Amino acid sequence: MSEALIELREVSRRFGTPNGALSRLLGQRPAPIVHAVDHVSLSIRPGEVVGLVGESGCGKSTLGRLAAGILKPSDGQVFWRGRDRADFQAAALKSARLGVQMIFQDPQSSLNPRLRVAEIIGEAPRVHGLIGPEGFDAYVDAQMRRAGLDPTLKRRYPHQFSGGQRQRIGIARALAVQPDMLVCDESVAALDVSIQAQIINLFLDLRTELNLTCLFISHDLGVVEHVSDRVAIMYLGRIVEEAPAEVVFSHPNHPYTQALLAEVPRLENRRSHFGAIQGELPSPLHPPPGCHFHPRCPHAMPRCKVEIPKLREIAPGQKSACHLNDVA
Amino acid sequence: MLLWFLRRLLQAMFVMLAMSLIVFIGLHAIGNPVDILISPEADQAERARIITQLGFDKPLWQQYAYFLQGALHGDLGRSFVFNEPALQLILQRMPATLELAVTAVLLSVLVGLPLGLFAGLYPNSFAGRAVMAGSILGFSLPGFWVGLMLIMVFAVSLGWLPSSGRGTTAALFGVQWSFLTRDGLAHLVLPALNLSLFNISLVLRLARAGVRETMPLDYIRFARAKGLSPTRVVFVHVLRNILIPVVTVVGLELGSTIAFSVVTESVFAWPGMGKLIIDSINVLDRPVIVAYLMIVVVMFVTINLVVDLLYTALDPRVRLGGRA
Amino acid sequence: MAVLEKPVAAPRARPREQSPFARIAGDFAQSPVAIAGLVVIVVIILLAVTASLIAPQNPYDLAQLDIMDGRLPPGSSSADGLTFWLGTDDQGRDMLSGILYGLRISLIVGAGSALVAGLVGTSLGLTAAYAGGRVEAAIMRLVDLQLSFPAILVALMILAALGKGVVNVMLALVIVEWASYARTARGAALAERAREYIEAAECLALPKWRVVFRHLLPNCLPPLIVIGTIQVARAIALEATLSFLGLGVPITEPSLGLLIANGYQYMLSGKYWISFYPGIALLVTIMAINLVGDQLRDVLNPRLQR
Amino acid sequence: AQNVTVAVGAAVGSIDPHYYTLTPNTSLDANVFERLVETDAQARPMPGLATSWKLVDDRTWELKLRDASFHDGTPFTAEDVAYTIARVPTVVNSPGSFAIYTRPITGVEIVDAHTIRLSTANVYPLLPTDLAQLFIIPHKLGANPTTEDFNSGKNAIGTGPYRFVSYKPGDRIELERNDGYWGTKPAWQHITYRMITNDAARTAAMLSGDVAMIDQVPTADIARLRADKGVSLWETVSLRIIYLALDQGRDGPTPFVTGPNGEILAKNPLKDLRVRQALSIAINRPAIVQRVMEGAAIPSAQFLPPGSFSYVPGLVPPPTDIAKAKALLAAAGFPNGLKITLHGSNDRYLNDAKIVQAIGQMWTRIGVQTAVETQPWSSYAGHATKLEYSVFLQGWSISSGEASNPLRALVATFDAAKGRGTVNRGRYSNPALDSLIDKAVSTADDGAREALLIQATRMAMDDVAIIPLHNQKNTWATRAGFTYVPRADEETRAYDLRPAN
Amino acid sequence: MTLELRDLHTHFDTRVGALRAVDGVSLSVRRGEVLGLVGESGSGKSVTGFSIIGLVDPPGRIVSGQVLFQGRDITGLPEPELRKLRGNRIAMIFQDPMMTLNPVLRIDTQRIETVRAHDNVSHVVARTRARDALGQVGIPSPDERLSSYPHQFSGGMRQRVAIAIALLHNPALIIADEPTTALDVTIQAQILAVVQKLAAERGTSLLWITHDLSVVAGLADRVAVMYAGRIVESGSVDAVLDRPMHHYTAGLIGSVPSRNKRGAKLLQIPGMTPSPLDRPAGCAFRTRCSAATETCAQEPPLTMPEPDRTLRCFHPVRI
Ligand SMILES: Nc1ncnc2c1ncn2[C@@H]1O[C@H](COP(=O)(O)OP(=O)(O)OP(=O)(O)O)[C@@H](O)[C@H]1O
Ligand SMILES: Nc1ncnc2c1ncn2[C@@H]1O[C@H](COP(=O)(O)OP(=O)(O)OP(=O)(O)O)[C@@H](O)[C@H]1O
Ligand SMILES: [Mg+2]
Ligand SMILES: [Mg+2]
Repeated sequence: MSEALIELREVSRRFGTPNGALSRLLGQRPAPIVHAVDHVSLSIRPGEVVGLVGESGCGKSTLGRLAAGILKPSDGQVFWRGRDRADFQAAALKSARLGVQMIFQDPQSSLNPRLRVAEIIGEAPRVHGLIGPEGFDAYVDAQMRRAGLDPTLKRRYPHQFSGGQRQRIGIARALAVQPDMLVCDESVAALDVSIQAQIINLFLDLRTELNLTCLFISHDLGVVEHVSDRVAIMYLGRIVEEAPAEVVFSHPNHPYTQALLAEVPRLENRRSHFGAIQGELPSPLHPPPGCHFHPRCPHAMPRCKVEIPKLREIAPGQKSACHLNDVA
Repeated sequence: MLLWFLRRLLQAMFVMLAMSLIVFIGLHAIGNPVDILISPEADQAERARIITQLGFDKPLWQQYAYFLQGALHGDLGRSFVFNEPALQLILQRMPATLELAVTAVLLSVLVGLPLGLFAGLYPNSFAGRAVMAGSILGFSLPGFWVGLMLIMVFAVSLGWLPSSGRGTTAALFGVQWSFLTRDGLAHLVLPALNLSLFNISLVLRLARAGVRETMPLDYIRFARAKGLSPTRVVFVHVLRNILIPVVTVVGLELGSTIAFSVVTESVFAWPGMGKLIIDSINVLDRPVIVAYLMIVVVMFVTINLVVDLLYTALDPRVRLGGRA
Repeated sequence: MAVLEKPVAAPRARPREQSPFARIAGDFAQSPVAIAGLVVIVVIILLAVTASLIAPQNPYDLAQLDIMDGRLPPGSSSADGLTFWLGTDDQGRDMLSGILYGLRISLIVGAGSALVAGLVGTSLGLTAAYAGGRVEAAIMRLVDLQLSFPAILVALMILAALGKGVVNVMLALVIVEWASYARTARGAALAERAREYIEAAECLALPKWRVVFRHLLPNCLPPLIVIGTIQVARAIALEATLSFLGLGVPITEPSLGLLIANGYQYMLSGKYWISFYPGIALLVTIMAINLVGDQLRDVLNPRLQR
Repeated sequence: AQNVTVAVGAAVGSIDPHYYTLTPNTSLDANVFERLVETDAQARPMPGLATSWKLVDDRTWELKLRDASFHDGTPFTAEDVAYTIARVPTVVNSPGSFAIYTRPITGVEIVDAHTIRLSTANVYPLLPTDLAQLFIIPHKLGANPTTEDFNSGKNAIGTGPYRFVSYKPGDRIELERNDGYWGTKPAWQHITYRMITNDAARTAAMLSGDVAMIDQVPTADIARLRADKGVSLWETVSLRIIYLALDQGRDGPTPFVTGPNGEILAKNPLKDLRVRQALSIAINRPAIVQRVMEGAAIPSAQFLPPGSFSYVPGLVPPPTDIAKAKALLAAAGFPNGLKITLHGSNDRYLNDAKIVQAIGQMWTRIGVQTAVETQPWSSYAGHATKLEYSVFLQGWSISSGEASNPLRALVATFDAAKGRGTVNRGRYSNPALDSLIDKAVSTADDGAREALLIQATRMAMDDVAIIPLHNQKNTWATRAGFTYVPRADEETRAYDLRPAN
Repeated sequence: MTLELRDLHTHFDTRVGALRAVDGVSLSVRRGEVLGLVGESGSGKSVTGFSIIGLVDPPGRIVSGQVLFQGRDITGLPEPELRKLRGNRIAMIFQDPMMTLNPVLRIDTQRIETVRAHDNVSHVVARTRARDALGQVGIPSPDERLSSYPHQFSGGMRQRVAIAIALLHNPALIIADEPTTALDVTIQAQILAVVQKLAAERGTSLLWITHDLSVVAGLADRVAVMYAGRIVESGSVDAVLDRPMHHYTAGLIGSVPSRNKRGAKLLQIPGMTPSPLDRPAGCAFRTRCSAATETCAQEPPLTMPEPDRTLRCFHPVRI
């Protein structure tokens, strides 16, 4: 196992609820806390693509933002190339931050509508001195071409592009600062099937070309299965299972993973009988105690209600957090 | 709740403190009340006597300290002109202003909201555009001018309404109100209209913008897809939504309407606080000005509180604290 | 079928190289009323700028006035043959000249104070939104304080402390107005701040000031521009009110507002022109500004964009 | 009609007749309370609660009191007079104390219920004039009656033709006829005094018939009201003089007068009589009266209007003479004129801002480039009091109706100890004039005193101590069918309003 | 036949010209049948749905064609008549469950008003009916839930509430415009289960709009593929998904990840969807089609290569 490029060690991130009129009304009373990410450990080796799957609101994006350094963890540490990111000093911090870039879910809102494409892509390299003023145009052209965009369009504004092209602009912007790692936060979710295929192909190309490390966040299991080396399954702020992709899709261990896989609609399954895990996604404001999944779990035991299961290695390379594994 | 209330109170106190300080310094900059107040007939000895009596011989900071001392005991000083407690003077005049301002705000909602709905529902119709253009009149003509026009048309030429002043009043809860009598109402109409013109435009514009933003939303389409009548869609689904910004803004405007009814009150000889304050400013009657501003601050804070509560009542979403 | 060799061409129907400005201008041109408003504004500005060249009289020069020409109805002529097309005021000032010069002052006062208040208020509002915490609380309390302070008192204090004059009137208006900009800017910035492009900029480790002024600010401009057009109008009207209360610009250099205020007392006596014509000029000006502002608001509102 | 509404243009601030020497207050009080000495419409003394007064010796006055009774039925006696005189100086916080009128009185002696003797320290011929300012209140109010109790009506007990009913500050005062009044019965059962301070609103109230009478008719509306058949106008020349004060206190440069190119002058040109004369004769007073005041004033060259005690016969405004003014300036060493900033208030006197502008026009024609600056009284007054201006507009209401008052207040040398020159804000000083004034005020004989006052007035005016502009006229408007007696002292009395015929 | 569209054209008048959002759509839905309508974003699926219930707002309008509902043409019906159908005989469910319910009105208000819009019943009766419908979509303890506000529900629950509202009057046709796109797989499965049961038990017809082929595969009986405002291919699910005849359909199926080798590049359709303002004449797909020839510049006719199957293509995919 080569050394991890990035390692999240027991990171947590909590949010207070936004300051609405009522919470103002309630004043100083301790604001409800969301444990968006709850003691999560995850390490990613150079060149690896890790898929992160989970229901909406389970904390995938927050984890991605923690990895990208946009958010600071409330607890825990993030190690970048073996060093705690909290210890970095100014210049090193900057290069560490540039080392991980994020590609956002919504190609519309992640581009500043008032900047031209060339500025969007070229601003950061210029500001950080990666290129001088004279090399600007050539550099931007190269970045655009690499992302599959026609450089003659660089004087346009984001709104003049289609969704797929906008996502390419986002990719070009991220790659322009020559990162080692990308966090792709549902980067294809907003796109059409046919465009989605184009963007996934672009990722696959870039990955081989630049040997990029990737944290690939998605709730589309099909896509994750296709691109990832390793997959982590998240439920309400915690990672419940983590294993190489083939293992997860062939031998899911955690009941949640199993349910998830059972319900993925597939082209092959005609007139299938849908009958889902019952129960609603619990509110992250008031997560159930013990194992978060127990209210919906068909195998729940009394112990699940009180004790948080640990994420343990249950087979080589496969980790799962479920008390059932102790029983078996 | 209590904590929140205390915090609001603290904020209000802070603002009041800052306000009183600014007023002391500001009024000092404007001029010396002595020069204006003291009767010109008075000779130098008489002047000196009054100056000491009113404490103007002391340095400003000392006068301020005295004021603070009094304020802590609920005494905001006595008016130089009226020789009555400043607070009492203002409270005496408050019902008149409140009544005027509340009527004006009501009027602005009653007139502005329907017009705004109309203009929003038919943005391209001639009438819709005309309403919008007309609404500009509401804030482009100086209030004093419009006020006089109203008097000229409705009182002098047509003789329908009295030209100025407050009419017969009747007591309610121990306070004199004019909206309880016919004569009082007649006197109220013109000044309230004058004062509400700006707010009518404001509400109208807000309502229109709200309709324009709400109409294309999915839930309005869904309501229509359910087969609801247009009336229900507009007056239940759309209206409930646009009421939220309207209430917020109208609430805040009620505060400024009260605070700035000065011009209307002077044009219509309306015996409210606004008239008192402008007269007091003219003679630098400091205790009255300070007390007035204190009350305005308290009023602002109270109104903000009520608006917040109303907001919570109107928009169930804020209960969770998460405004999308 | 590799994409890399063949960059995707843009969809053909998209108009070429259209900047947001060009688009806004295009959309703006949709409304003939707004265009008319814009034309009126341009004409008014031209009239104001060239007032000294086209006005029959210099209404600010006491030597050119004669009270014996005072309060003449429109169309009368003076002893030395000057025709007063819109009549004269009580000082024998030609109303037409007075309006032209007054327009200039009103526009300078209105636009100037709105601009300065806009700059100050916007910076404070953005700072509040971006910095959050104590800074935000302090700035917003200041806004509250300002909003509960009667404009007239502010103006009186400023004018008393600094004396009369156009600049001081503007200063007073700035102090009265900045708070609404700060509020608006903060509101807009709070909404924009949550957008992902701000996160993207932070992720790219761009300096803070750059994020605020290059990314945040331009996107908060639309509501500010709209507030701005309204505030220009409000400032002009407020200046008129200050004049009415004797706190406006110097009496010998009347603005539109002061002309109206001066004519106010002649309204009942039938000498309508002293107040009426400046009133019309003020109305037309503010109407035009607001028509343009209304259209701008619709054009700048992304939700209403086609 | 038994109910009549009167609109006044200035707010009544207090019902306490001894709180503030302010015309709006005294004007209202005059309906409820009475004074020992009253004044007629032309401000000449006449019997009030005192039927007669005479000097028993140089320094002692004896007054015979009328048989009258207060609103509550208690008879009016000498005790009430003594009580009133004692109370006046004790009113706290009074910014305009009536004590200036009682201070000369050093002794009070009640001879009998209807006779009282007042003694003064010096010879003081003006005592009756002072007493004409003093409202009598009943002694049964006891020690330290408060202003609030007057406002609430508890203490508002006088002997006047109307009794007080209610007071709504800033709005209205209701009065009821006093049926036990000793004099001619008032015409109206019920009077409502409304305060409409906004000029246009007041005129509108008149035009719309909401009120039967207004005071302070705005000059702009006089023509219109005069043309209206439903309205009658009543006017009289006022005791208020509008004048320009000139800084003569500074020897060196005065702040707002410079050479024609803005150069600072070593010497204060206003100290040169020729300059003052030039400025005065440059002003076309009839034009101001006619165009700015719309006839509601008379051009003036002295303090008092014709017909007053101590009016200087033949002292009329100099004819406007631009050539002569220029010549005088040149003679004074300013052939190219001067540059002056003329200051004025804009909310204090009738048309004050317009007057200074008009003067600005006129001075420009003699080569004095004039800038005009106006301010609200609240800040103007302070600057004027601190003597910060060079040439500035002032007004003075001559409450006593004779020249000693303006002479002492406006042109006598400023002297705090002697209480002289209290509003001499130009700091004009002329010892000869001072002694003349001193002599006049201690001359008991009316004829001799008038001669002295005339002499003093002439001296001040010849020296252009101030530049008088005009005497205002006071104008009232009533609906047709009423008559009113216009008063020179600006007081609005419901008593003087009667049905025509 | 519950619904039949005949050559429907819906256009939007824009500044730059008429935008042909729906450009000759013909399709039919039988009683109790689920028809999946798939296609790229912007291909006109939603506009087709809105055209059916007459909710195309200006500047849009139905230019020509017929909407036959239970045999009756409803395109020209006056608004009050249409309103009688809407929510009653034809119901619609929208894509975003967060946005379909009015956030400031209580759930029961929004449901009761729907009952009372079509049936003149008392408030109490309406309330009971509303509650029963909630139970049908599997919301536990509907009594308590009725008086909540939408924000107190999760997305899945809201979508079920919306479906429950659609069910209130036992409609003959439900138009579902991507109702599960915003939801998670587990919640999506719950919704699909409800819908499936419904079609089976009540004979309600469903027009299920989506761009997710996998969902269509699991749910629908027949599928219609839309491209650039037209139906390019339709037929039974098995036939179309297993043996696509239009090149666009084939490309779409080919780009689904599970059809490709793991980690390998996906098959993809080259190029972009043409702008609806500026479509190539003839077959709109020809610029991206590998089999395109000059013939394709002609309008491809609607053919019926197999029973119960339609196609618009000159060069169908050969299997
Ligand atoms: N800035 C924030 N302030 C407060 N709460 C937040 C914030 N960001 C995220 N949360 C909360 O944290 C939880 C996890 O959010 P996150 O965006 O990471 O979820 P996600 O898995 O990415 O969901 P999705 O699939 O919808 O994007 C949610 O409950 C969300 O409401
Ligand atoms: N109100 C409108 N004004 C102008 N054009 C519109 C309007 N509504 C839809 N369109 C256009 O009509 C075309 C079809 O839109 P429609 O919403 O039906 O697409 P869709 O297939 O439902 O796409 P998606 O999968 O993104 O929902 C699009 O090009 C769209 O831009
Ligand atoms: Mg996310
Ligand atoms: Mg759609």
